[in-house]
Amino acid sequence: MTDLISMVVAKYNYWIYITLMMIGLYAMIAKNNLVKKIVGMNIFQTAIILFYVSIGVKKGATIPILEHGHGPNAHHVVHAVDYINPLPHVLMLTAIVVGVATLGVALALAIRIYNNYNTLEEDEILAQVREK
Amino acid sequence: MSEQYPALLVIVPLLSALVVSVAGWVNKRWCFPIAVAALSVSAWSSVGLLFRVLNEGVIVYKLGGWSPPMGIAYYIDYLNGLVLPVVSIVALLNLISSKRTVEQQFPDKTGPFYTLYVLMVTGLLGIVVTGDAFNLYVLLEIASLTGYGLLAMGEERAPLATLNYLYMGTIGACFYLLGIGYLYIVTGSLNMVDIARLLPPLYQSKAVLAAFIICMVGVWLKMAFFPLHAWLPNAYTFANSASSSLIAPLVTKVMVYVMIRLMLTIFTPKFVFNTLAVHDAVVWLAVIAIAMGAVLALKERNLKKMLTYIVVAEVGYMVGGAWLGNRAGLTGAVLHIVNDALMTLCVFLVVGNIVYKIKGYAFGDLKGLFAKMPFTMGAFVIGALSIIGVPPTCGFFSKWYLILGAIQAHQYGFMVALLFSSLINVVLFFRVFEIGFYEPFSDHEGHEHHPAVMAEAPLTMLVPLYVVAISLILVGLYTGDIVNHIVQFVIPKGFM
Amino acid sequence: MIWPIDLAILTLVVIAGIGALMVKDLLGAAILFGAYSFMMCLLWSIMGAVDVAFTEASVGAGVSTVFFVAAVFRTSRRTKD
Amino acid sequence: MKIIGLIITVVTGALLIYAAADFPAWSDPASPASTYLSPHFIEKTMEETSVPNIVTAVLADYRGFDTMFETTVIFSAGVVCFFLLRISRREEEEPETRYYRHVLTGVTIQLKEGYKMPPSADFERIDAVWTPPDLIIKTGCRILIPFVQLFALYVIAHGHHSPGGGFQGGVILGASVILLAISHDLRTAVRRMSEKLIGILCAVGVFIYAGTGALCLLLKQNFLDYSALAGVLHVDPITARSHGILIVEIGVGIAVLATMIWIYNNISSAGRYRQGL
Repeated sequence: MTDLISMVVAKYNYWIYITLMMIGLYAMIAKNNLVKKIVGMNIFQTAIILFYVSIGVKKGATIPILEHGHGPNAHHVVHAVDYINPLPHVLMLTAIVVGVATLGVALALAIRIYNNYNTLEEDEILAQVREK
Repeated sequence: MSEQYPALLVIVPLLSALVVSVAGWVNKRWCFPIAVAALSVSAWSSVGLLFRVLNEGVIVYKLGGWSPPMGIAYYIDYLNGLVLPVVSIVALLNLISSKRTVEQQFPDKTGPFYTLYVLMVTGLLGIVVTGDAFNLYVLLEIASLTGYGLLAMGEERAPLATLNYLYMGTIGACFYLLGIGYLYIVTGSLNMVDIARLLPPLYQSKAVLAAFIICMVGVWLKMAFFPLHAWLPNAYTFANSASSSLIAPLVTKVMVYVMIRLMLTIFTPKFVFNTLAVHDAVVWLAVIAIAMGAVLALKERNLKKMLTYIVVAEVGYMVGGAWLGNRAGLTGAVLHIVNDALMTLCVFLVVGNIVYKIKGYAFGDLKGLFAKMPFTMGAFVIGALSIIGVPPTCGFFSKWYLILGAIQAHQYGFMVALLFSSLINVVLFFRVFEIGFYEPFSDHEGHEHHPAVMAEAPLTMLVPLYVVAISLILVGLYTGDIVNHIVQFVIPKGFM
Repeated sequence: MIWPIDLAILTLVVIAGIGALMVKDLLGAAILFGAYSFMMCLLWSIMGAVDVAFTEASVGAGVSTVFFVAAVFRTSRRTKD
Repeated sequence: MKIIGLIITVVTGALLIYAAADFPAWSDPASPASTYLSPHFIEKTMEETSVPNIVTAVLADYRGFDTMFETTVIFSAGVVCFFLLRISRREEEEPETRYYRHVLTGVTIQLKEGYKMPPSADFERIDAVWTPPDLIIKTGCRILIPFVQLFALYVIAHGHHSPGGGFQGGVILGASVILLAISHDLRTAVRRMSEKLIGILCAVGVFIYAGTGALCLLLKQNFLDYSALAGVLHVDPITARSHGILIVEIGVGIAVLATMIWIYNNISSAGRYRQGL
């Protein structure tokens, strides 16, 4: 039992990311409103970004910007243990950009659909499609 | 210059997409020639690369001068050496063929259309050429985003179908990204070859297992493998014909390539077929995919939608072939990537020509079409025979290898599914021939014209169509050479 | 890392996320989504991912919310779920 | 659909929780992710690229190829929004009903069928859906916008030494113009930055990035190898890398600035630039 608790505590960031991802995924599949689905899609994407950022965290390390980069104290020895892993941050910058790009395209599509059917509810749209 | 081919392959279309976009604001007439020139350069470099791979073996190109795994590198081996020319040539032929359609459908927006078109080809070529798992994700998103834009311009229902595709595509891409994250957390690397080197001690890890499952589900979503295919038929049917004849031949095939790359390079066959040993289940899934695709196609009364279900069935062929886990099956799957891209292009170009002239693609619109558009329908017959799998067209040979692989692996269910789907294809296409050949042509008011006046598509649409149709036969005739010189080097050691 | 702050933000992230999906008004959903993004940005800056947090603050909490509001303005606020 | 969604979600969640058991402990300095590639980046970045912000160095140099396509993703999103939403010019040039408001008295005049009012200081053109102007908001935003833009330029230029860079700066610059559009109206913002200018700027921004890479190619190095620029910039190869990063960051900034405004314009007006949010 203590093992389980310590595991839950030790990796709580991972549990939060899984929770958020499940929320987002459920919303994308089960919600009826198109914009709500897009909100779910964004929550889903941010959850994955949270996961990547959690990979990069390192105990006892600081942000990945070198101190005294230039100037008289430059070229002192840099120890890898002092700085957080920068690679996941780089990847996630890209992922955030992809997220906002997808959001823009999805909203543009939603507006097109609204112009055609005058509603954003999926069941009402499908009813209109069936009538035609 | 030839040592820079890997860079030129992707960079030239990218730069010219930007130039096309500016040209769209200045003078629309420049867009098309620039796009054609760019894709010709890509096609040229991809063919050049294939010959370099044949002579020298695997090519590594370091981007930014950083050696992998620090930086990003391109790896061109026999597998993507074969797929690259297919992607670039299919895109080029479709671009030339669809000039008239684009001018007809988007007179004001040719600039953005060609920009998106060239960007999409850039994304697809990048996916095929890259050796970095995360870079693949970024390029996947380029190909998908531009694809959503292209597909959504069409009939009234196109935006809704595309939005569904967008949801599914985003879930798929995010799953892939998550899987790569799982691999990164246990190995610390993003380079495909490097991950493969670091993975063997970790084969028993639950994280690696989960990474494999998540990546596979993501890729299957993107390639519309049954039961994740629901988005595909509507998205492709309601789109404009220039876009659907680009996307239908290429996107699913490129995703099959990604799946084979994941199986062979990142996770290695040892993990996929020995440690996991779920290939029987996947092959059965492919059997269901083929059967369902064929049956659903039978139900359709609409040429374009029928073809989209055939695309779903063909995805089942390739996934099943790759998961048979033997030499003949994998050969068949790789060959089928090439053949199916050409076959699908052929039939979708025909649909494009029909839509251009008749403005419809339901079975009722096809009456008397053999008299009205004899050359277009002639090419359709060649494409249809190839999809059915009649020798000497190329479709026969890949199907032959797939059936051979199924027998060797004792997967008789897969063999039966292949034969069943060929039979259904015969029914499907001969029904279309019958309508086109025997029923008299009638226009939309129902007035019968007898005899029908010939109204063939313009020459710019017919020439690319015939290039494709003839290449179907040529690829079929030279199948032996392709297998002996290229495909057999794709097969990993230890495959029987 | 100060764990009470961490825990409070984590809870708020989940609440804002669920709230954005539950609220029966799309404009409210857009604003709650902005709050969700901003909480996420705080979480990442606690974890030392300053560049990512900066980007999320400007993109997720800023521009994305504006896009949502603009899209809702152009369509409708009504939603059944 | 709800039940299917619930099942899929639970299965996915269970798989992920099952896999999380084998992860290295959270924030463990000895995990593979922290010991395999990242020490090289942390220890060598300064000598190889002369950029103290490691994230910037990895973003624009070691993995510069990713970032180039990231910019392309944004660019294609802008083009897609334009392609999907923008109403064609021919349709928009149909005669329209215009509304003018007399500034002093607040009287609104409606002109039908394409009649225009000669430009004068007494009348201002307004949207069909008109909200009264708020003096506080308008003035506040007008004061705020220059400072926002100044900060954005600082973020782009100082990306080598502090968090930030082309992307964040570009978004903030774009947001300043969006703020103008929200506080005044879309027409004011479009007058400042016309659609054609935005469309060209998007492409130019990405072109600066990809063109820098292609320039390296012409100078007989691999694509995006900024050390090839040493001869052009008259500096040593390591400083050339640092300068190369700055150049591409500026390109990213321009592309993102223009694209954000473009997407906003198209979404907020649903493709009809005459009236927007």
